[in-house]
Amino acid sequence: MSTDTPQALTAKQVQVVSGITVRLAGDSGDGMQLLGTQLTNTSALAGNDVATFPDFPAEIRAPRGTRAGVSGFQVQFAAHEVHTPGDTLDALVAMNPAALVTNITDLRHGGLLIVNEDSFEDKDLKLAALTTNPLEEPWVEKYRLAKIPMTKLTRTAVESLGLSVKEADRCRNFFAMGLVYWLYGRDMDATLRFIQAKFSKIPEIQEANERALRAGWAFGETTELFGTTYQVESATLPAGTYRNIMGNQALAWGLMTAAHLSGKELFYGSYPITPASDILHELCKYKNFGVCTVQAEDEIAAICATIGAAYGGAMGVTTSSGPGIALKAEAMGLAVMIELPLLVIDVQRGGPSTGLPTKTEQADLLQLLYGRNGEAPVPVLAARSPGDCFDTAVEAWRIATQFMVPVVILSDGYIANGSEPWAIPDVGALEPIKITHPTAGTSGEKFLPYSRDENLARPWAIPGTPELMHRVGGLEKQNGTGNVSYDADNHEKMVHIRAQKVANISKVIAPQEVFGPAEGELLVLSWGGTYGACHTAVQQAQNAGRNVTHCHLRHLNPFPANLGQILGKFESVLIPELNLGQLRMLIRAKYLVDATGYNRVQGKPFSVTELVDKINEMTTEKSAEKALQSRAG
Amino acid sequence: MSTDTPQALTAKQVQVVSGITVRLAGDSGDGMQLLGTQLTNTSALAGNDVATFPDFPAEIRAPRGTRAGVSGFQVQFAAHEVHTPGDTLDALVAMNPAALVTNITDLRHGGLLIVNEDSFEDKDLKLAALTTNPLEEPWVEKYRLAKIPMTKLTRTAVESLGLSVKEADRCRNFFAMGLVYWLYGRDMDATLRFIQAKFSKIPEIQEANERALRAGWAFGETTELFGTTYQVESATLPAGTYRNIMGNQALAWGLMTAAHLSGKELFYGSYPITPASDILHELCKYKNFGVCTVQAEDEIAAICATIGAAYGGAMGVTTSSGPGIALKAEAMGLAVMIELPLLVIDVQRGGPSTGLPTKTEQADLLQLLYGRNGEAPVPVLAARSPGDCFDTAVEAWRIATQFMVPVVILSDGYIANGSEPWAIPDVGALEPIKITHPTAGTSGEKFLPYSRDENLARPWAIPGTPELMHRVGGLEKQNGTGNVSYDADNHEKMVHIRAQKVANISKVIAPQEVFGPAEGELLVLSWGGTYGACHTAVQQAQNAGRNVTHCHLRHLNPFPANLGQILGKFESVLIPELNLGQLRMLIRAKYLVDATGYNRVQGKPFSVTELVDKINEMTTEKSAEKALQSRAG
Amino acid sequence: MSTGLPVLTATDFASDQDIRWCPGCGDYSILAQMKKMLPDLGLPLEKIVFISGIGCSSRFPYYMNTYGVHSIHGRAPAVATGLRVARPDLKVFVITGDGDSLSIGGNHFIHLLRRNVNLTLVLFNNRIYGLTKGQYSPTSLEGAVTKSTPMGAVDHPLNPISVALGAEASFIARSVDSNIKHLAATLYRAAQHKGTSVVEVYQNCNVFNDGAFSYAQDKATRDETTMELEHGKPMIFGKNRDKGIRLNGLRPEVVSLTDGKVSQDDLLFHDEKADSTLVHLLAKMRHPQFPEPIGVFRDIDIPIFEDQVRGQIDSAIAKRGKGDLNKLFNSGDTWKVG
Amino acid sequence: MSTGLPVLTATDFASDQDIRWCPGCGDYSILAQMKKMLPDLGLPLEKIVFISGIGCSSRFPYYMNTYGVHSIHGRAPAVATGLRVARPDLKVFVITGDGDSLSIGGNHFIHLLRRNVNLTLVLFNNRIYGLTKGQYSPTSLEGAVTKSTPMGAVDHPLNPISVALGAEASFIARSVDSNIKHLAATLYRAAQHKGTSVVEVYQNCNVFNDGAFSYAQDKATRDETTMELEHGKPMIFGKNRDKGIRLNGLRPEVVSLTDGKVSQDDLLFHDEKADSTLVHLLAKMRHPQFPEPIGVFRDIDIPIFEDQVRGQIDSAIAKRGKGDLNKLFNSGDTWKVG
Ligand SMILES: Cc1ncc(C[n+]2csc(CCOP(=O)(O)OP(=O)(O)O)c2C)c(N)n1
Ligand SMILES: Cc1ncc(C[n+]2csc(CCOP(=O)(O)OP(=O)(O)O)c2C)c(N)n1
Ligand code: SF4
Ligand code: SF4
Ligand SMILES: [Mg+2]
Ligand SMILES: [Mg+2]
Repeated sequence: MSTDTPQALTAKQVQVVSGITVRLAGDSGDGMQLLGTQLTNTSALAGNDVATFPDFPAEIRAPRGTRAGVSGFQVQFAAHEVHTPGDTLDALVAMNPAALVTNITDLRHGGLLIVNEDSFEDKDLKLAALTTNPLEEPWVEKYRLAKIPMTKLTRTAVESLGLSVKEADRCRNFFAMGLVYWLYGRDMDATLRFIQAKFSKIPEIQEANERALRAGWAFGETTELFGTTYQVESATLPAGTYRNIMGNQALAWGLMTAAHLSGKELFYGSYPITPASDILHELCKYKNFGVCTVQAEDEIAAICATIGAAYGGAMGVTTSSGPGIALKAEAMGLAVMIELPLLVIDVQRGGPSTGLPTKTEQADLLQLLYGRNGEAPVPVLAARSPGDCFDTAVEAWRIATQFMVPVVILSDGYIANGSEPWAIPDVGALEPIKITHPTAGTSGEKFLPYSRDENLARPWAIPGTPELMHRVGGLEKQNGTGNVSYDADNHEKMVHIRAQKVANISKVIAPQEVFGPAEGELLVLSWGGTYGACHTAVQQAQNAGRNVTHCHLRHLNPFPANLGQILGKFESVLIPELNLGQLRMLIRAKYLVDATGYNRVQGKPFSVTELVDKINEMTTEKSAEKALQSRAG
Repeated sequence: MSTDTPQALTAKQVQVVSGITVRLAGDSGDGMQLLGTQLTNTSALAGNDVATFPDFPAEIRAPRGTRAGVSGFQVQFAAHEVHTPGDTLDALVAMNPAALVTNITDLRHGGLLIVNEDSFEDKDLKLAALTTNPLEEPWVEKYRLAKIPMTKLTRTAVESLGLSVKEADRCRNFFAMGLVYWLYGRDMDATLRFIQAKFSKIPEIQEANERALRAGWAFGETTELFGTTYQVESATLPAGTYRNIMGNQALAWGLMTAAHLSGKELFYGSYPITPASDILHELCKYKNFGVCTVQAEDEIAAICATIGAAYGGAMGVTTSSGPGIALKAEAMGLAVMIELPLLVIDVQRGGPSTGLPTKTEQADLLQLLYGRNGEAPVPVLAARSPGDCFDTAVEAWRIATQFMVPVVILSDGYIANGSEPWAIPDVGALEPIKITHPTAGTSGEKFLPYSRDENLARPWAIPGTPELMHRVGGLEKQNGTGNVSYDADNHEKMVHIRAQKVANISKVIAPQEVFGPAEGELLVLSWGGTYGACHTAVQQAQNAGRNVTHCHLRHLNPFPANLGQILGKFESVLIPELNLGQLRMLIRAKYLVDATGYNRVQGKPFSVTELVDKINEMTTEKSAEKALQSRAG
Repeated sequence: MSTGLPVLTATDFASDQDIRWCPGCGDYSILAQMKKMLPDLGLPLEKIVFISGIGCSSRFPYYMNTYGVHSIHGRAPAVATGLRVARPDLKVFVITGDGDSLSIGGNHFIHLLRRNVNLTLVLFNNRIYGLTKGQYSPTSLEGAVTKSTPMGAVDHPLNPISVALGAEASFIARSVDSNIKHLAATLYRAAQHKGTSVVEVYQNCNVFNDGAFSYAQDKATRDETTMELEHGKPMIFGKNRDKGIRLNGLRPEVVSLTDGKVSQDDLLFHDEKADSTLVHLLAKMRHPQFPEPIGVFRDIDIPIFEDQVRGQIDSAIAKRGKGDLNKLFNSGDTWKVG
Repeated sequence: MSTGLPVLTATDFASDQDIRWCPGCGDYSILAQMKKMLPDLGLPLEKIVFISGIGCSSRFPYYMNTYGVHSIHGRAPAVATGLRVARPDLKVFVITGDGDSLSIGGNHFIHLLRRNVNLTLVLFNNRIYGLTKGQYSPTSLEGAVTKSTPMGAVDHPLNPISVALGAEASFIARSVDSNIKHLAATLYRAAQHKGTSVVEVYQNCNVFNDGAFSYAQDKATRDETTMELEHGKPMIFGKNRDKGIRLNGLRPEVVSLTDGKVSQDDLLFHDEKADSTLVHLLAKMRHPQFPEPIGVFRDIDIPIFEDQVRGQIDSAIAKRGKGDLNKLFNSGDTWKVG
């Protein structure tokens, strides 16, 4: 939004804005996540581009009204492409004092502050560890405050239904929702449909929520409180059919699609852990797609079961987060040794140790690359956004089967729980994944389970195949026969084969692309879930005339073949990461490039602003026209 | 030895040589390891410097007479300092055909080949998968072959004792021993003492072994077979009392000494695994030193028990090898988070996965540095030789307690089972390790378990201390209070504190020293068990006038503060490693030095020759006088 | 038992951290009874250590004003074993959940028991994974519909008492979160035991598995659905103590005490010291066929791991004298140079 | 059972790898009996998979001319579970040692059993860690002097049968390496069972724990020290079948059949389908107080994990039809652009 100074709330007017960032904050019990999802879907349906950032406490139900119990959901919806949930808020809805004080600093000056004034009584203040009422603090002046007795209004709205007070108050969130919908000219239909579906079994609750929603809308319309409503035109996304999708959901769907494309059954072995569990929850719904999910006794059993299934010829997938991935290390080494295709997915969270389970971070990269005994190389891919999880899953399985190697996918808590519009692919149009299992008699002579094809991949012979009986295991294998071998030269040969096999992947992956000039002052090199912030920051800097280019990696191992050339074309390289510089170390070691790191480890995504500042610091004003030239040329 | 052409075996003569390399090879059942140890001790007692290399099959008792069942023990004893067991053999004792064919290629041309001809019958050849008798092959001509009917001679020697044939034949190895002792003018006393001690309970066996030993000696003296005996003068080691020591033994003793110096009880939690198990076997002998050993149900339990003991105030130590270390990853992360002193020791073996359990390798370095979720830095030290394991253990505990951090020690199968003379320290003269546990009331205000001293170490308050009750755990901690905290800034602060704490260690460790000129053409940078080969190779190259310097690291994390300067002073850097270039990656990343790697992954130590060749390849002839100059200056 | 120490009260055991369990969670009552019981042990705060794994239940140590370790998932028994061996002077409690102790931690659980480490383990059994928001656990019943088993769980549940018995546990008990008197008494008995004492507590997760144990919790039904075990007493239950358990071959059977056919002497008598066969039989009595026994199933004395570990150290010192490093280093073959 | 297949012999099951066990190791005889028994299953070589962990015993798969996985230490049950769920058409054997299955692998062992995955697990119990050269194992007896326990082991040993029972195993048996007829017959029974069948085999490690089971191996003593269980038959043992087991309350006791006081009908009769209480009681009969039961302790039919997992898939398809990804992706709220 343009204006930055509080404006009087007088006669209604519609203001067209390019984008809006709203955060809904309340008690974890208040259903803020649900509201956020509704606002997201509705905005997406309205044709906006959207990006979201749910942020909830580690506790299941932290004590009501306390700061620890605050749950928030941030949405940016816009008439242009958005890749982040937004840095600062245009509007904050705070359902109680704790929600207010823990979120207010993100509201821009002049931003709209909507509170439920009924929940600002002394007991509420006490729960939020406040001695004074923030609504009476001088600093609220900086915002456009709308105090609304949501509890009372909701109770009246549902009065005639004879609900208990507790039940009635549970409808408050939909009152707030209705108000927000009115404020931003959102269509209530989708949410009404949702309410009908969700509460079909309890008609009076369904009715109550509908009334609350409408009451909120009506309140906006009738009250004098709001001078302006806002309108966000629909964004011009590429043509296609869209839906809103969350990262873990896209990952699950991508895995199902990869199985389908390769004509394989999906065997999924996992052990619950935040923020990866939702992949299990999603996949176990789709038994009629032939998806086989096993909740194992621990992460070690989960990956071992997956290895067993892979030996049997299934598409084996296991997922976890940092601490659980650590437990899989030994078995990953086995998978490397027996050269079976397998996917190991790490949805990263704040570490080390149990760390910050519900916060995001990128600090598991080196663990996945090196966290095994001996030389045990595996390919590593990282998804960059919720929707990208789908494509990454499909490509990972393509690589795993083509090279007979376990493949790692890195996601993180931010994209796992975040959502964005997703152009629905036509599954029939996707390229199939060809897999051939050798059969008896194809060759006269003895079967060699560790013979090699042009990719150095060994044949995937599966039990049940006559004449191809063979044994695999963790002891070093003789190349060709696969027999146990302690031979010095064979061991060295096998170590090189396993390394070369992974290195060869760079021949089949697409050359790395960049956004911006192919050479120049500054290259911003990023990977994984920071794509949105880095891309937006580079775009803004470019528009401000800075000579900066963005290069975002999906492939962390091996690197794309042309990465070295790209790096060589820039005066300096900036590597922003949500860790202490893990990709940076790899880049420096491999290319001897003195890359600069921009590192934050705060359990939350980058803000676009901080990255723009860093880019400005590393580029020169005058470079403006340079930038333009190279864009022209 | 000087000569390289076969010489007739005629009239006896004593030839003084500067060093001898012998390998004893036979069935794993034949007690070759025992013979090797005896020859080693005896030579050490004779004042030689010695280095050994035992090499045995992974199987407990591989099938008799087969190649897989061959067990070998190599010793180099010399009148000068030796750091390796030697590249090529001056003499090979082969007790059967399998031992002959699997070892012969290491015997230098003109070398002495002693075989037990009684064990070269058809059935023996068949077991060794031979169709012809190697003793009749033309290539034996290249060696000085001594065919001796050891079986018959031994049987006659023990005849009158009325042993079973099986028992009698078991004495064969001592016959061979006696012959070797005679050949190299070794004193039989130590071995006679050993026999008396070992078989005191079975007098006739004791008698039989003694007779066999003496018979072997007598045979050498009387037979015409050997024209020459060899004499190796005693080496001039620094003054002191010496004993022969193996790596795992030195590690165990170092741990006991560190406990003693810090006034702590040694709690050792472990789970057996080759080649680390002998540390457990050694430590469990010393209960009267207050050593507490617990064989846990697995490696995870082992380290967790160690963490529990450390929380209780004990000196906690856990050991394993690659696969077991992988299992400890998650718990190591916990130790990092709760900031307790702890030692985690990895005796590396061939990997990945189960790999080559009895072979040596250096491929776990990156696992120990990065194999944990999140940013979880730990100091890493590596021992360079059997005796050095002692000092490394003591220094590691010093660091762990000074900085309140789990510390990693890397050893490997080669130094763990190898042995060398060790100058016995006077424990009373070693610097004590000061540890203070806070007590109640030292300060009036509330106890802060995560407060920091000048090293950023937190106080080690132990249960039982009044008023200092506190809880630790794997969730992120608030600096100072140690309370659970999901605060963004605190998390970032703690991540940096944990990293800085480890970085600070470079302030207390000794500056890195180099062997050779402080600047010049080539720096050979090595770490861990390759010290001997690298040092010897550099020494030989220097003597041949090459401008080369050796820098051997004990500290892999953090690096010594002056390492950067050292690297900067050389035209090129060579990093030899028994892996695919792990230290090399770290050096390139940190110092942006284009270091070259020399990498072998064959499950065995470097040969000096291959390293000398590489050094020659990387240095220039003419550099000779340059080298001398800078040595002069 | 009386000591010279200042007498403590439940509140002395409360830490300054606010409790983060869901309102209505059964964990609150277990915490309350633990705090109520602890003063009776007559131990100072600093001599007590609570060690837990990961899970809602495992947050427990943060709420106790004692020493504590909130370790990693499933490993608390191992951490506790190390602590006890190093510090036999401390009173150690292990707090764990059904997933923590029987899923990822099952192996450490049985090895703790076979070693008979002297500590008290409280297993919060809510038959669900609480902290990760509602997946089935090894104690979830067959057919349980959870986030990870939309069509019902298919594996056969583990019975914590049977697993403990299979690992030769020396003390086994069961109680119910809402039965607070019984819970406090049972925790006290467990804390008094020398060796590993296991207490399974039926705990309600009102958010993800509400009412899993309502039959044993509701005052209305619990007298009929549970049976308090009393050492040396016949096995009687029912609101009017009108039913009993009789042995028929190797099978227990419910008999009425009102129809005059059966007298109390015909009933099975409880014996905490009996062969494990009795414990096995009691463990197999499940609702609704049988009243579920609560209280102490077994309480026998067998050697304690850490006592023996330290005993070996003491006798080694007694036999060989306190070790001297210089002596050790200079033993065997040595030689002088210079 | 007869199939159209070419009839196989023991030698067909031998791989081309030479065997690397110590001469005299009990593993040889188990391998021999396995090969002897397999043809009777009437399965082609390619339908059989041997999965093992790490240990001397776990080298087993390399010696079989079938499919096989020599996995990692303790994890074979998990690998096998995944394979069976993915490929229910295969006959799977798990080969494991006492350390592999009860030390590091204890948790996977009990979870395999509670799931009742359809496979046969053979536990080579030599009461020692063989491959790592002689440390004590969870089945080593108290006081066992080994490389890691010079003053004797102090923890109480686990009884594999009791642990299996604690995890509700549906088939439990025991045999002895040297008792080859009995061993072959027992392996065959196990292989026929539907569900997880556990066979504990007393195996001699003649290098590190020689004679651990000599009482049960020696022809001279074994009739007195072991008792062959026969379904539906009274429990009788002794060279002259002159002794039996009688129940006294919940306690078994050895009685003589010669002094005319006791008749066979007074004896305890074996029932493989009986309540677990009988199995428990048999498991507790240890040498020298009792003859140790060998043969099949228990053989009951309960639902099989992978059958149910796949059953849910089938019924989901039956109910909702085979899933269509395009339909799924386009379900719910979608919108068109352009
Ligand atoms: C290594 C590891 N795996 C998985 C998790 C995720 N996790 C935390 S608690 C838990 C299970 C909790 O269930 P339970 O032990 O029954 O405790 P409850 O929450 O029910 O009290 C899981 C799977 C973790 N923290 N660490
Ligand atoms: C993760 C891991 N830890 C430890 C080892 C070392 N190890 C191999 S086998 C074994 C135990 C063998 O004992 P058991 O299972 O009884 O088999 P046995 O050799 O007696 O047949 C151990 C500790 C290993 N290979 N991997
Ligand atoms: S989720 Fe369940 S167990 Fe966890 S705190 Fe809430 S009610 Fe208690
Ligand atoms: S060590 Fe023991 S178990 Fe292993 S092969 Fe030798 S005899 Fe058999
Ligand atoms: Mg639970
Ligand atoms: Mg064993």
